[in-house]
Amino acid sequence: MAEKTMLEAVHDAMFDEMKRDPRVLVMGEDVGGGGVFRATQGLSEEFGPDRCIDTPLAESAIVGVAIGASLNGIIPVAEIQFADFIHPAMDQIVSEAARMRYRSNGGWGCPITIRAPYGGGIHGGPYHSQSVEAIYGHVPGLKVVCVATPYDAKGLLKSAIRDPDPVIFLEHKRAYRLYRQDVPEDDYTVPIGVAEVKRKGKDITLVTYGMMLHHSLQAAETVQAEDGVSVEVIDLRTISPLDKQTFLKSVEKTGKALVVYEDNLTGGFGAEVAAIIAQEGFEFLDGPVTRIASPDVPISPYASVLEEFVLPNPEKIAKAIRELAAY
Amino acid sequence: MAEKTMLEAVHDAMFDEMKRDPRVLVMGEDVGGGGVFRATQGLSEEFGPDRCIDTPLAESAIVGVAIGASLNGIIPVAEIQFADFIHPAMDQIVSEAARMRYRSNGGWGCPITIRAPYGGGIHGGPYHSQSVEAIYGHVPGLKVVCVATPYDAKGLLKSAIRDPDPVIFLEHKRAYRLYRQDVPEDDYTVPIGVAEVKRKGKDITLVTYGMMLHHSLQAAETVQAEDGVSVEVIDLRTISPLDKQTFLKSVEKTGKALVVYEDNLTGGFGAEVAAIIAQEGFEFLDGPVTRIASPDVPISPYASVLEEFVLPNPEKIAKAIRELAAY
Amino acid sequence: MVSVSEPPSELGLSDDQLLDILYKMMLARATGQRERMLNRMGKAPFAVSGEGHEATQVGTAYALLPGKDWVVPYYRDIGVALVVGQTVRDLMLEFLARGENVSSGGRNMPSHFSDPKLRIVSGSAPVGTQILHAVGTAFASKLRGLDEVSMVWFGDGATSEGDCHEGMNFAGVHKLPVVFVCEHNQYAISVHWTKQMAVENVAVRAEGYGFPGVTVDGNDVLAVYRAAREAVDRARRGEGPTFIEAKTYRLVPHTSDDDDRRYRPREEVEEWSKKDPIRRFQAYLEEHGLLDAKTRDKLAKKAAEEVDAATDYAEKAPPPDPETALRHVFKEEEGE
Amino acid sequence: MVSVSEPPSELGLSDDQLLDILYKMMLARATGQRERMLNRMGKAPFAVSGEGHEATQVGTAYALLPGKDWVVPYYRDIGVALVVGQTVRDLMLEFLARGENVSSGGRNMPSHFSDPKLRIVSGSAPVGTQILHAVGTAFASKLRGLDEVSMVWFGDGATSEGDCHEGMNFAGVHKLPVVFVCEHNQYAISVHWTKQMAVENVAVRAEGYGFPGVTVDGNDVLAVYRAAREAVDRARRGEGPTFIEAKTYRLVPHTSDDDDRRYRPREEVEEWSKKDPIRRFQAYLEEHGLLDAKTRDKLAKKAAEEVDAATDYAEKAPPPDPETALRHVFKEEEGE
Ligand SMILES: Cc1ncc(C[n+]2csc(CCOP(=O)(O)OP(=O)(O)O)c2C)c(N)n1
Ligand SMILES: Cc1ncc(C[n+]2csc(CCOP(=O)(O)OP(=O)(O)O)c2C)c(N)n1
Ligand SMILES: [Mg+2]
Ligand SMILES: [Mg+2]
Repeated sequence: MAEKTMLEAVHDAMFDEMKRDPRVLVMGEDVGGGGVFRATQGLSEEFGPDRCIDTPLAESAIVGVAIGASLNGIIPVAEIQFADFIHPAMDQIVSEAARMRYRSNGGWGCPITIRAPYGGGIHGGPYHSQSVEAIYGHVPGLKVVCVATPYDAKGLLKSAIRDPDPVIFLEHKRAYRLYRQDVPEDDYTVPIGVAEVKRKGKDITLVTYGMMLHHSLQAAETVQAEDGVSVEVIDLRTISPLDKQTFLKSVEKTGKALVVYEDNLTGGFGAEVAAIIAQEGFEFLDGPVTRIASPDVPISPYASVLEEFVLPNPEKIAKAIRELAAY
Repeated sequence: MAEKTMLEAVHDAMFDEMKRDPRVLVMGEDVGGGGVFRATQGLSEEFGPDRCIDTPLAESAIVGVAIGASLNGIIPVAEIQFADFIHPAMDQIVSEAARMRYRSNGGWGCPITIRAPYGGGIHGGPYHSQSVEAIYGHVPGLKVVCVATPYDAKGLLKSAIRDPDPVIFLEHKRAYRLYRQDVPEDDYTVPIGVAEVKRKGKDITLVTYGMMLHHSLQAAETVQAEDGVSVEVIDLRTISPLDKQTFLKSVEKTGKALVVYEDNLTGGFGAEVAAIIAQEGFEFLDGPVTRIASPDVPISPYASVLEEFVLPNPEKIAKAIRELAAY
Repeated sequence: MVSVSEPPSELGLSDDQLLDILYKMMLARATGQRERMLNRMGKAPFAVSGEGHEATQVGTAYALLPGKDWVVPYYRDIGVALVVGQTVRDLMLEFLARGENVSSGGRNMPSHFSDPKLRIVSGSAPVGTQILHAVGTAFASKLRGLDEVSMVWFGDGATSEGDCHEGMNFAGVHKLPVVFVCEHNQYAISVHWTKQMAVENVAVRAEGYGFPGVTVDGNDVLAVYRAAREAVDRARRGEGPTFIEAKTYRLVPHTSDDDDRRYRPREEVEEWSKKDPIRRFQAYLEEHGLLDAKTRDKLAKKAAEEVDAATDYAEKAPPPDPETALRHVFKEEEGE
Repeated sequence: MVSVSEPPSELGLSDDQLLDILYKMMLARATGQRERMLNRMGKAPFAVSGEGHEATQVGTAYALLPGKDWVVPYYRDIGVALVVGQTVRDLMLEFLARGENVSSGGRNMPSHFSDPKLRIVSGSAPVGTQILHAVGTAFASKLRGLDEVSMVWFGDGATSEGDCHEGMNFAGVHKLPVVFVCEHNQYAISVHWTKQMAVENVAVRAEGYGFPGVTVDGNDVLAVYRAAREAVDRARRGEGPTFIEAKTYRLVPHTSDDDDRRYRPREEVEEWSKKDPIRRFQAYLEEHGLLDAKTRDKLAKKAAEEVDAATDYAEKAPPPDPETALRHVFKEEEGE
């Protein structure tokens, strides 16, 4: 077993799947030369330029062509260079990929994976920092994965590529090279739609995903050490389909729920998590279902001081934990 | 005062604003001939084809050109023929219109209104029935209005046109000709960002908007008559900025909250309303924050039996009210 | 405009095929007419047909190998669906949103054709999106080394959408085996083509993508067929895409929700009725001694009977089970 | 390709203007170089410059009436910003994300120019979206009867986006006073233009929208200026849009995040370095007796000083107040 970054894990998953299944190919802007993050490094050399395809600069085409190709025996992994640039492909994703199976009564399927690096904290300004999971997590017919660790990234990307339905696969940019983790060389998958308790605790249930997982774990350590508050940290990993049992079970135990996400507060996916807890976990609750997220401004302004002001971080999360614990 | 349908009220608001301010113009597909719903009927004749402009069939262009024109002294009211076809304009709306002011530090503003008929229950199938408010209600820099009555439609559309920032103005298609209501001929506005209690009640707070307002009012009458349950029905009217005080105040009184929306349950805008109640109204709650919405399938399949199965209606709402009342 | 004047034999079509072409045109017309009638009778909330487009639809689709080539139509393409193998019964089941219908089981609006075994790709309503899907199926054919051709149909209005550009550009760069068919009926609902584009022939755009564009008389079924045939052959030879602009006219309103008197002068509709592609092809066949009044009436009767039988069947077929509304959002496990 | 060989007087530019053009090119170069240096020193997380594009940027922008015409640049357009009136200080304040910067107060990435009083429209990062904004400003000019011209700049890669098509089509239909400038530097990051389009000259697409397209040597500032001048005059006369394709090359990596050695052979970069537009224009001016070594050095020194002073100022300027992150999401009330 080797230690890998999340970026390497993403690369390896594509490499393995292309090796395993000749129908799998990668397409997107600059992927042929390895991609701007180097996630597709070497794929063109290994599998030839016909399986690692530099497309024209046109996101709607990337997705729309992938859809068509997937109807004809290809399993495309389409890369959107930054999640911020997925919007021109919105119609193809929502009207087409997500509904192909439903509208044809199961006649056609659309086994595509759309990878997109997302998230802030990297001085990317308002066009290289966005979170887009709430948009797609709301669309029936799409599966949406938000990975934050090397192990999960490899296992979930393999599941996504093998999935018979369209998967939006969001990789948090700041987690790309954050740390290394043991990642098996062997074939393994992590199932789509299953959350994981990343830290056990008994006082508060903290539900999160993406980069906020790491900030939350750090905050949990801090409050454990400084305040003796024990926080259970749940990594959703997939936001659609949503594994609500895992967090409801935890809230049943702790009685308190904190939902942490990086996206704008209003209408972010954490609202859905909070709403489920407020309905289905109501009887367990000993305190308000609390949300920590970015304020409702474009994420994120470029200047460091502004970006830091906007994004949630371990301190802000720890503060919220303390307040909720004291409730 | 004349009795008007909501469709007529929408028409009149545009007519009046075009009369009042020569900078206002209407643009979109087929608007010159009156539009597929006849909302722009006669505007071309009255104000000339240069102020009621048939555009090419290209939604991104409709919005993008409107943005540019708005920077140069024009106040465009852009029509998207059906909200289902707004997705190709997603990038222009989210990346451009919504952020023009923020990214230029207040230097530029983008005073456009984007009108789009939305919603189901009209045998429109999955491409003439969608609700899109959750997508845009999540985007900082946009105001989002969802109207359901003639009076509000006229007053809010005038506010939208006069607003210095981009407004997504969603008109529920099924409410277009639902009934007539007294609508003043005189100039009046309804402020953006203010909810209205459309029915007073004391046992349950029902928060809704759009066509579901009418279904909810009907359900409220039924349970009042049949079960003696008194429901306070709040019409959000605007979902962004969201007037949370009005519903929180009501929940403080009733202790129970039911959120009703037509869109898919998961990640619909009602999740945000429920999440706010679960956090800021937690102390008032005597029961689970309950949501009634469409299941997570494309809204809506075409066949009547399927459409009826999917969409919330007065019976489904009444059932939920009874259950919550009995909690 | 390319127009056909030579004898039919030059086109490599047998007499039977010529009559079959005529029959498919008549059948498409009869089906569309029936659907509009059923709509007016209140039996279906919506109807959209391609009356007037039959030469364009049948002429292009006829150049394909059904079951092998990829068919990516839009909502007006009853004629296409029939040529590549859908039956009127399929169409009527779809029109009346019956559970049995192969296209969508009552989920999609009528005339949103789909049939996996015929390689008819399920379509949506957003105009122009299907263009990219056809580029995608063609891309897969090329990558997989298969000599399939993809053909995609769309209107003049659709050419304004970004997806049309992105699709043509992608196809040009990769020299894909795809044929773009623009059914140029001069209006996008009420919007005249002169408000849609500043060029007389939109086919000239193909040059900007590195492949040929041709403009044909879309009411001349053999001219259309010849252009399609050349394009399909070219594609199959690996020489890349072709854009075919077929100038035609819809003889009826845009859909059952439309009143075309608002925007089309009656004289214009009159004028084009005289150019009716079916009557025109009949006259041509008669001229060449391939059709007489008796055969024509026989074909008309046969079409009417086929439509009657299909309508009867579909009217009796049950609507979908309401609970099916929840199915097929994702792939179901076997046996689910 | 159109290329200029005639004496400068033919272009209607005074000697002072010619030297000013050279100076703006040198200043753009010096600014870009300084920004990249500051980035390497760790003083800014990101830099993107237009080194190599100076002839294209300065030559086109020089045809505009600053403050009257609408300027819709993209992230590479330091040269455009300087010609229409931004100062190096403005650029450095933006580059270092200082609170005082007029473009965005530290919110947008560097080189996302904006200046309402100069009519420079604030840009975003999504490629090609600004094309529609320029069509919109031009549309407003036409509707309002104002003789303003809008000019918009973008790369070769941007031509693949749907928005580029939709914008050109809209402009063609409405015959708008807009000039499209494609800075064709042959790459979109690492993707060579041959994977972006199947035509030698993308300017041919203009014909499909009903207006002229011209291809010019983008390293020949006077050829560029002449093409831009004609396009601007045409637009101002109400004759509609023009598409200008300027073939050029970026001499440096795409941005500070890019390593162009991965995809560009060093020989190719070498080759293009020899065609450096600044040295080329200097040689031209020397040939025509309008520049000598002394003046050239003086201009270089002046540019360096201007950049130094701007850098000093900007480095001392404070970052934005963190709380300002919450402002200007919507219009603020007066006095807020
Ligand atoms: C993206 C999108 N925008 C708008 C519509 C509404 N609409 C349906 S058909 C149509 C006109 C299409 O015209 P054209 O492409 O010429 O095809 P035709 O109907 O004339 O055959 C419009 C505007 C739509 N379906 N999709
Ligand atoms: C919609 C979108 N997709 C992808 C990107 C990432 N990206 C930034 S610049 C660029 C290449 C642009 O190439 P070109 O238009 O030729 O301009 P150049 O940088 O060469 O001047 C890409 C792909 C983006 N900014 N926007
Ligand atoms: Mg048409
Ligand atoms: Mg380039």
